[in-house]
Amino acid sequence: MITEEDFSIDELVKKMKKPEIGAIVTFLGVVRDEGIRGMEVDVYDEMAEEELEKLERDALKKFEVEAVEIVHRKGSLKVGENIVAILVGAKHRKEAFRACEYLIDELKERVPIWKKELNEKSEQTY
Amino acid sequence: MITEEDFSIDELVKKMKKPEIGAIVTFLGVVRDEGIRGMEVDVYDEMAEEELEKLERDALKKFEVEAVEIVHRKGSLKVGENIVAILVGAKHRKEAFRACEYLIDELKERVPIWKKELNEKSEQTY
Amino acid sequence: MKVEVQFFARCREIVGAKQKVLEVEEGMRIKDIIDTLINEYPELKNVKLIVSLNHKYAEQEEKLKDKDEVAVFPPVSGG
Amino acid sequence: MKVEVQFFARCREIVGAKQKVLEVEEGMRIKDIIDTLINEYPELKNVKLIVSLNHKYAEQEEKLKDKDEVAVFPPVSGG
Repeated sequence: MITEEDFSIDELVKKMKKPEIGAIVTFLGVVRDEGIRGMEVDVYDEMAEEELEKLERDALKKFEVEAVEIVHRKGSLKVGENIVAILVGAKHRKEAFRACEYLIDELKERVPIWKKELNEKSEQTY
Repeated sequence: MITEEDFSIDELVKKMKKPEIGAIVTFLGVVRDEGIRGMEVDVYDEMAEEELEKLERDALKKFEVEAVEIVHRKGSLKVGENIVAILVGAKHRKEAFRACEYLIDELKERVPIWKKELNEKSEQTY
Repeated sequence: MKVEVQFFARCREIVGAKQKVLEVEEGMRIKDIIDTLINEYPELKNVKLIVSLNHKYAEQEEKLKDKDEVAVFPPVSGG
Repeated sequence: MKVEVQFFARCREIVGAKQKVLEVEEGMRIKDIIDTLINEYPELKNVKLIVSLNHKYAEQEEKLKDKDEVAVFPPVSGG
Protein backbone atom coordinates (compact mmCIF):
# COMPACT_ATOMS: atom_id res chain seq x y z
CA MET A 1 0.00 0.00 0.00
CA ILE A 2 1.16 3.54 -0.80
CA THR A 3 0.23 6.16 1.77
CA GLU A 4 1.06 9.72 2.83
CA GLU A 5 0.22 8.96 6.45
CA ASP A 6 2.49 7.30 8.93
CA PHE A 7 1.71 3.69 9.86
CA SER A 8 1.69 1.70 13.10
CA ILE A 9 3.62 -1.57 13.10
CA ASP A 10 1.48 -2.76 16.03
CA GLU A 11 -1.62 -2.29 13.87
CA LEU A 12 -0.04 -4.04 10.88
CA VAL A 13 1.01 -6.96 13.10
CA LYS A 14 -2.47 -7.21 14.59
CA LYS A 15 -4.04 -7.31 11.13
CA MET A 16 -1.59 -10.00 10.00
CA LYS A 17 -1.83 -12.45 12.89
CA LYS A 18 -3.51 -15.82 12.33
CA PRO A 19 -3.28 -19.01 14.39
CA GLU A 20 -0.73 -20.63 12.07
CA ILE A 21 1.77 -17.74 12.28
CA GLY A 22 4.58 -18.22 14.79
CA ALA A 23 7.07 -15.65 13.51
CA ILE A 24 6.70 -12.18 12.05
CA VAL A 25 9.77 -10.47 10.62
CA THR A 26 9.52 -6.75 9.93
CA PHE A 27 11.79 -4.49 7.92
CA LEU A 28 11.37 -0.82 8.72
CA GLY A 29 13.14 1.78 6.59
CA VAL A 30 13.70 5.15 8.23
CA VAL A 31 15.02 8.49 6.90
CA ARG A 32 18.64 8.49 8.02
CA ASP A 33 20.54 11.68 8.79
CA GLU A 34 23.23 12.04 6.17
CA GLY A 35 23.45 15.80 6.52
CA ILE A 36 20.02 16.13 4.98
CA ARG A 37 16.91 17.79 6.35
CA GLY A 38 14.60 15.21 4.88
CA MET A 39 13.41 13.42 1.82
CA GLU A 40 10.80 13.82 -0.88
CA VAL A 41 9.28 10.54 -2.05
CA ASP A 42 7.77 10.50 -5.52
CA VAL A 43 5.59 7.53 -6.49
CA TYR A 44 3.93 6.33 -9.67
CA ASP A 45 0.90 5.32 -7.63
CA GLU A 46 -1.06 2.99 -9.92
CA MET A 47 2.00 1.11 -11.13
CA ALA A 48 3.55 1.00 -7.65
CA GLU A 49 0.39 -0.55 -6.19
CA GLU A 50 0.40 -3.17 -8.94
CA GLU A 51 4.10 -3.93 -8.44
CA LEU A 52 3.63 -4.21 -4.68
CA GLU A 53 0.78 -6.67 -5.11
CA LYS A 54 2.89 -8.63 -7.58
CA LEU A 55 5.74 -8.71 -5.05
CA GLU A 56 3.42 -9.94 -2.30
CA ARG A 57 2.10 -12.73 -4.52
CA ASP A 58 5.68 -13.62 -5.55
CA ALA A 59 6.79 -13.99 -1.94
CA LEU A 60 3.79 -16.15 -1.03
CA LYS A 61 4.64 -18.46 -3.93
CA LYS A 62 8.42 -18.46 -3.53
CA PHE A 63 8.65 -18.91 0.26
CA GLU A 64 6.76 -20.90 2.87
CA VAL A 65 5.13 -17.87 4.38
CA GLU A 66 1.55 -17.21 5.43
CA ALA A 67 1.14 -13.45 5.05
CA VAL A 68 2.91 -10.45 3.54
CA GLU A 69 2.20 -6.76 4.01
CA ILE A 70 4.07 -3.82 2.49
CA VAL A 71 3.40 -0.15 3.22
CA HIS A 72 5.41 2.65 1.58
CA ARG A 73 5.09 6.35 2.34
CA LYS A 74 5.06 9.14 -0.22
CA GLY A 75 5.48 12.89 0.08
CA SER A 76 7.81 14.83 2.39
CA LEU A 77 9.54 12.95 5.18
CA LYS A 78 11.82 14.28 7.90
CA VAL A 79 14.88 12.58 9.38
CA GLY A 80 13.73 9.75 11.65
CA GLU A 81 10.39 9.29 9.91
CA ASN A 82 9.27 5.89 8.64
CA ILE A 83 9.62 5.31 4.89
CA VAL A 84 8.60 1.70 4.41
CA ALA A 85 7.47 -1.32 6.40
CA ILE A 86 7.58 -4.89 5.12
CA LEU A 87 6.02 -7.56 7.34
CA VAL A 88 6.21 -11.27 6.71
CA GLY A 89 4.36 -13.81 8.82
CA ALA A 90 5.31 -17.48 8.69
CA LYS A 91 5.10 -20.70 10.64
CA HIS A 92 8.88 -20.66 11.10
CA ARG A 93 11.34 -17.84 11.38
CA LYS A 94 13.93 -18.79 8.75
CA GLU A 95 11.44 -18.45 5.89
CA ALA A 96 10.14 -15.16 7.29
CA PHE A 97 13.67 -13.71 7.35
CA ARG A 98 14.41 -14.94 3.82
CA ALA A 99 11.17 -13.58 2.40
CA CYS A 100 11.44 -10.21 4.16
CA GLU A 101 14.96 -9.62 2.87
CA TYR A 102 13.93 -10.74 -0.61
CA LEU A 103 11.04 -8.30 -0.58
CA ILE A 104 13.05 -5.22 0.37
CA ASP A 105 15.73 -6.12 -2.20
CA GLU A 106 13.10 -6.56 -4.93
CA LEU A 107 11.16 -3.46 -3.90
CA LYS A 108 14.29 -1.38 -4.37
CA GLU A 109 14.73 -2.84 -7.86
CA ARG A 110 11.19 -2.92 -9.18
CA VAL A 111 8.70 -0.62 -7.52
CA PRO A 112 8.42 2.82 -9.20
CA ILE A 113 9.29 4.99 -6.22
CA TRP A 114 11.99 7.67 -6.10
CA LYS A 115 13.56 9.29 -3.08
CA LYS A 116 15.04 12.74 -3.36
CA GLU A 117 17.24 13.97 -0.52
CA LEU A 118 16.52 17.50 0.62
CA ASN A 119 19.68 19.13 1.89
CA GLU A 120 20.14 22.13 4.14
CA LYS A 121 20.17 24.79 1.47
CA SER A 122 18.45 23.50 -1.60
CA GLU A 123 16.79 20.50 -3.11
CA GLN A 124 19.05 17.85 -4.51
CA THR A 125 18.40 15.87 -7.64
CA TYR A 126 16.95 12.39 -7.51
CA MET B 1 14.23 -7.38 29.23
CA ILE B 2 11.98 -10.03 30.80
CA THR B 3 8.38 -8.96 31.36
CA GLU B 4 4.95 -10.38 32.11
CA GLU B 5 3.22 -7.57 30.25
CA ASP B 6 2.73 -7.37 26.53
CA PHE B 7 4.91 -4.91 24.63
CA SER B 8 4.35 -2.44 21.80
CA ILE B 9 6.69 -2.65 18.84
CA ASP B 10 5.86 0.96 17.97
CA GLU B 11 7.10 2.01 21.41
CA LEU B 12 10.26 -0.09 21.12
CA VAL B 13 10.96 1.37 17.68
CA LYS B 14 10.44 4.91 18.97
CA LYS B 15 12.86 4.33 21.84
CA MET B 16 15.46 2.86 19.49
CA LYS B 17 15.48 5.51 16.75
CA LYS B 18 18.51 7.76 16.36
CA PRO B 19 19.59 9.90 13.40
CA GLU B 20 22.16 7.35 12.17
CA ILE B 21 19.66 4.48 11.97
CA GLY B 22 18.21 3.84 8.51
CA ALA B 23 16.92 0.30 8.97
CA ILE B 24 15.24 -1.51 11.84
CA VAL B 25 14.67 -5.26 11.55
CA THR B 26 12.29 -6.84 14.04
CA PHE B 27 11.72 -10.47 14.88
CA LEU B 28 8.44 -11.14 16.65
CA GLY B 29 7.73 -14.59 18.06
CA VAL B 30 4.06 -15.43 18.56
CA VAL B 31 2.31 -18.41 20.21
CA ARG B 32 1.34 -20.57 17.25
CA ASP B 33 -1.70 -22.83 17.28
CA GLU B 34 -0.47 -26.40 17.20
CA GLY B 35 -3.54 -27.81 18.84
CA ILE B 36 -2.59 -26.14 22.09
CA ARG B 37 -4.50 -23.69 24.20
CA GLY B 38 -1.44 -21.72 25.14
CA MET B 39 1.96 -21.73 26.66
CA GLU B 40 3.58 -21.32 30.05
CA VAL B 41 6.93 -19.53 29.94
CA ASP B 42 9.32 -20.19 32.82
CA VAL B 43 12.33 -17.90 33.18
CA TYR B 44 15.41 -17.84 35.40
CA ASP B 45 15.07 -14.08 35.69
CA GLU B 46 18.44 -12.90 36.97
CA MET B 47 20.46 -15.16 34.68
CA ALA B 48 18.18 -14.46 31.70
CA GLU B 49 18.63 -10.70 32.12
CA GLU B 50 22.39 -11.16 32.24
CA GLU B 51 22.40 -13.43 29.20
CA LEU B 52 20.20 -10.99 27.26
CA GLU B 53 22.54 -8.11 28.04
CA LYS B 54 25.50 -10.27 27.01
CA LEU B 55 23.71 -11.08 23.74
CA GLU B 56 23.04 -7.41 23.06
CA ARG B 57 26.68 -6.51 23.67
CA ASP B 58 27.78 -9.44 21.47
CA ALA B 59 25.66 -8.25 18.57
CA LEU B 60 26.91 -4.67 18.86
CA LYS B 61 30.48 -5.95 18.68
CA LYS B 62 29.98 -8.61 16.02
CA PHE B 63 27.84 -6.64 13.56
CA GLU B 64 27.81 -3.08 12.27
CA VAL B 65 24.62 -2.18 14.09
CA GLU B 66 23.69 0.83 16.18
CA ALA B 67 21.10 -0.48 18.64
CA VAL B 68 19.66 -3.75 19.89
CA GLU B 69 16.60 -4.37 22.04
CA ILE B 70 15.23 -7.72 23.22
CA VAL B 71 12.02 -8.22 25.18
CA HIS B 72 10.83 -11.68 26.28
CA ARG B 73 7.55 -12.42 28.01
CA LYS B 74 7.09 -14.83 30.92
CA GLY B 75 4.01 -16.40 32.45
CA SER B 76 0.91 -17.72 30.70
CA LEU B 77 0.40 -16.84 27.04
CA LYS B 78 -2.52 -17.65 24.77
CA VAL B 79 -2.39 -18.56 21.07
CA GLY B 80 -1.66 -15.40 19.09
CA GLU B 81 0.05 -13.61 21.94
CA ASN B 82 3.54 -12.12 21.59
CA ILE B 83 6.37 -14.14 23.13
CA VAL B 84 9.50 -12.25 22.14
CA ALA B 85 10.58 -9.20 20.18
CA ILE B 86 14.11 -8.60 18.93
CA LEU B 87 14.80 -5.23 17.31
CA VAL B 88 18.04 -4.29 15.58
CA GLY B 89 18.73 -0.81 14.28
CA ALA B 90 21.55 -0.21 11.79
CA LYS B 91 22.75 2.20 9.17
CA HIS B 92 22.16 -0.44 6.50
CA ARG B 93 19.68 -3.24 6.23
CA LYS B 94 21.93 -6.24 5.52
CA GLU B 95 23.68 -5.98 8.88
CA ALA B 96 20.36 -5.48 10.67
CA PHE B 97 18.98 -8.71 9.13
CA ARG B 98 22.16 -10.67 9.96
CA ALA B 99 22.25 -9.46 13.56
CA CYS B 100 18.53 -10.01 14.18
CA GLU B 101 18.68 -13.60 12.94
CA TYR B 102 21.86 -14.24 14.92
CA LEU B 103 20.16 -12.93 18.07
CA ILE B 104 17.08 -15.13 17.88
CA ASP B 105 19.26 -18.18 17.08
CA GLU B 106 21.52 -17.46 20.07
CA LEU B 107 18.62 -16.60 22.37
CA LYS B 108 17.14 -20.02 21.72
CA GLU B 109 20.49 -21.64 22.59
CA ARG B 110 21.64 -19.61 25.54
CA VAL B 111 18.99 -17.71 27.46
CA PRO B 112 17.48 -19.69 30.38
CA ILE B 113 13.84 -19.62 29.31
CA TRP B 114 11.55 -22.63 28.94
CA LYS B 115 8.26 -22.85 27.11
CA LYS B 116 5.72 -25.45 28.13
CA GLU B 117 2.81 -26.08 25.79
CA LEU B 118 -0.56 -26.27 27.48
CA ASN B 119 -2.84 -28.64 25.62
CA GLU B 120 -6.60 -28.93 25.65
CA LYS B 121 -6.92 -31.33 28.53
CA SER B 122 -3.84 -31.15 30.67
CA GLU B 123 -0.48 -29.55 31.00
CA GLN B 124 2.28 -31.02 28.93
CA THR B 125 5.87 -31.41 30.02
CA TYR B 126 8.52 -28.93 29.06
CA MET C 1 -4.16 8.51 -31.94
CA LYS C 2 -3.27 9.88 -28.51
CA VAL C 3 -0.88 8.58 -25.86
CA GLU C 4 -0.49 9.92 -22.34
CA VAL C 5 3.09 10.18 -21.12
CA GLN C 6 3.84 10.49 -17.40
CA PHE C 7 7.13 11.74 -16.00
CA PHE C 8 8.65 10.99 -12.62
CA ALA C 9 11.57 12.17 -10.51
CA ARG C 10 14.45 13.70 -12.50
CA CYS C 11 12.51 13.27 -15.76
CA ARG C 12 9.64 15.33 -14.40
CA GLU C 13 12.07 18.07 -13.39
CA ILE C 14 13.65 18.15 -16.84
CA VAL C 15 10.38 18.13 -18.75
CA GLY C 16 8.75 20.50 -16.27
CA ALA C 17 5.44 18.63 -16.36
CA LYS C 18 3.80 15.69 -14.64
CA GLN C 19 2.33 14.48 -17.91
CA LYS C 20 1.85 15.26 -21.55
CA VAL C 21 -0.58 13.99 -24.12
CA LEU C 22 1.23 13.23 -27.36
CA GLU C 23 -0.26 12.73 -30.79
CA VAL C 24 1.29 9.60 -32.34
CA GLU C 25 0.83 7.82 -35.63
CA GLU C 26 -0.30 4.24 -36.12
CA GLY C 27 2.65 1.81 -35.79
CA MET C 28 4.81 4.08 -33.70
CA ARG C 29 6.85 2.57 -30.91
CA ILE C 30 7.78 3.80 -27.45
CA LYS C 31 11.23 4.48 -28.87
CA ASP C 32 9.75 7.14 -31.15
CA ILE C 33 8.25 8.99 -28.21
CA ILE C 34 11.56 8.87 -26.38
CA ASP C 35 13.36 10.28 -29.45
CA THR C 36 10.84 13.10 -29.68
CA LEU C 37 11.24 13.89 -26.00
CA ILE C 38 15.05 13.83 -26.11
CA ASN C 39 14.91 16.13 -29.10
CA GLU C 40 12.80 18.61 -27.16
CA TYR C 41 14.59 18.14 -23.79
CA PRO C 42 18.21 17.24 -24.58
CA GLU C 43 19.03 16.96 -20.89
CA LEU C 44 17.09 13.67 -20.85
CA LYS C 45 20.12 12.17 -22.61
CA ASN C 46 21.96 12.37 -19.28
CA VAL C 47 19.39 10.16 -17.57
CA LYS C 48 19.19 6.39 -17.82
CA LEU C 49 15.58 6.22 -19.00
CA ILE C 50 13.25 3.43 -17.89
CA VAL C 51 9.83 3.12 -19.55
CA SER C 52 6.56 1.51 -18.66
CA LEU C 53 3.47 0.85 -20.76
CA ASN C 54 0.11 0.69 -18.99
CA HIS C 55 1.77 0.22 -15.57
CA LYS C 56 4.13 -2.53 -16.70
CA TYR C 57 7.83 -2.30 -17.45
CA ALA C 58 8.24 -2.17 -21.22
CA GLU C 59 10.84 -2.42 -23.94
CA GLN C 60 11.32 0.62 -26.17
CA GLU C 61 10.48 -1.55 -29.18
CA GLU C 62 6.87 -2.06 -28.09
CA LYS C 63 4.20 -0.60 -30.39
CA LEU C 64 1.72 1.94 -29.14
CA LYS C 65 -2.08 1.82 -29.25
CA ASP C 66 -4.57 4.62 -28.80
CA LYS C 67 -4.98 5.74 -25.14
CA ASP C 68 -1.88 3.90 -23.98
CA GLU C 69 -0.27 5.23 -20.81
CA VAL C 70 3.48 5.49 -21.08
CA ALA C 71 5.74 6.57 -18.21
CA VAL C 72 9.33 7.74 -18.41
CA PHE C 73 11.56 7.74 -15.35
CA PRO C 74 15.08 7.16 -14.02
CA PRO C 75 16.02 3.96 -12.15
CA VAL C 76 13.82 3.54 -9.09
CA SER C 77 15.17 4.26 -5.62
CA GLY C 78 12.45 3.44 -3.11
CA GLY C 79 12.60 1.49 0.10
CA MET D 1 28.77 -24.14 54.03
CA LYS D 2 25.45 -23.54 52.32
CA VAL D 3 24.56 -23.49 48.64
CA GLU D 4 21.24 -22.45 47.13
CA VAL D 5 20.01 -24.63 44.28
CA GLN D 6 17.30 -23.38 41.91
CA PHE D 7 15.22 -25.64 39.70
CA PHE D 8 13.49 -24.76 36.45
CA ALA D 9 11.02 -26.31 34.02
CA ARG D 10 10.98 -30.14 34.09
CA CYS D 11 13.56 -30.20 36.91
CA ARG D 12 11.31 -28.08 39.09
CA GLU D 13 8.41 -30.45 38.42
CA ILE D 14 10.48 -33.49 39.35
CA VAL D 15 11.95 -31.97 42.49
CA GLY D 16 8.65 -30.34 43.42
CA ALA D 17 10.34 -27.17 44.63
CA LYS D 18 11.59 -23.88 43.17
CA GLN D 19 14.73 -24.00 45.28
CA LYS D 20 16.52 -25.84 48.02
CA VAL D 21 19.31 -24.85 50.32
CA LEU D 22 21.88 -27.63 50.56
CA GLU D 23 24.59 -28.09 53.14
CA VAL D 24 27.85 -28.92 51.35
CA GLU D 25 31.38 -29.58 52.51
CA GLU D 26 34.47 -27.62 51.61
CA GLY D 27 35.93 -28.79 48.28
CA MET D 28 32.69 -30.21 46.91
CA ARG D 29 31.90 -29.74 43.26
CA ILE D 30 28.63 -29.10 41.38
CA LYS D 31 28.83 -32.74 40.35
CA ASP D 32 28.40 -33.80 43.96
CA ILE D 33 25.18 -31.82 44.27
CA ILE D 34 23.87 -33.36 41.07
CA ASP D 35 24.67 -36.86 42.33
CA THR D 36 22.85 -36.16 45.60
CA LEU D 37 19.82 -34.83 43.71
CA ILE D 38 19.69 -37.75 41.29
CA ASN D 39 19.90 -40.09 44.26
CA GLU D 40 16.89 -38.40 45.85
CA TYR D 41 14.95 -37.83 42.59
CA PRO D 42 15.91 -40.67 40.20
CA GLU D 43 13.67 -39.26 37.49
CA LEU D 44 16.26 -36.50 36.97
CA LYS D 45 18.34 -39.15 35.19
CA ASN D 46 15.91 -38.90 32.29
CA VAL D 47 16.63 -35.19 31.82
CA LYS D 48 19.67 -33.74 30.10
CA LEU D 49 20.81 -31.55 32.98
CA ILE D 50 22.35 -28.13 32.41
CA VAL D 51 23.88 -26.28 35.34
CA SER D 52 24.75 -22.70 36.11
CA LEU D 53 26.80 -21.20 38.90
CA ASN D 54 26.03 -17.66 40.03
CA HIS D 55 24.05 -16.94 36.82
CA LYS D 56 26.70 -18.28 34.45
CA TYR D 57 26.76 -21.59 32.61
CA ALA D 58 29.09 -23.90 34.50
CA GLU D 59 30.89 -27.21 34.21
CA GLN D 60 30.00 -29.90 36.73
CA GLU D 61 33.66 -30.01 37.81
CA GLU D 62 33.58 -26.49 39.25
CA LYS D 63 34.13 -26.22 43.01
CA LEU D 64 31.56 -24.64 45.26
CA LYS D 65 31.97 -21.76 47.68
CA ASP D 66 29.71 -20.71 50.53
CA LYS D 67 26.54 -18.90 49.38
CA ASP D 68 26.96 -19.95 45.76
CA GLU D 69 23.77 -20.02 43.67
CA VAL D 70 23.50 -23.13 41.53
CA ALA D 71 20.67 -23.76 39.07
CA VAL D 72 19.68 -27.06 37.48
CA PHE D 73 17.54 -27.16 34.36
CA PRO D 74 16.89 -28.92 31.06
CA PRO D 75 18.04 -27.45 27.73
CA VAL D 76 16.51 -24.00 27.22
CA SER D 77 13.62 -23.49 24.81
CA GLY D 78 12.81 -19.78 24.75
CA GLY D 79 12.20 -17.47 21.81
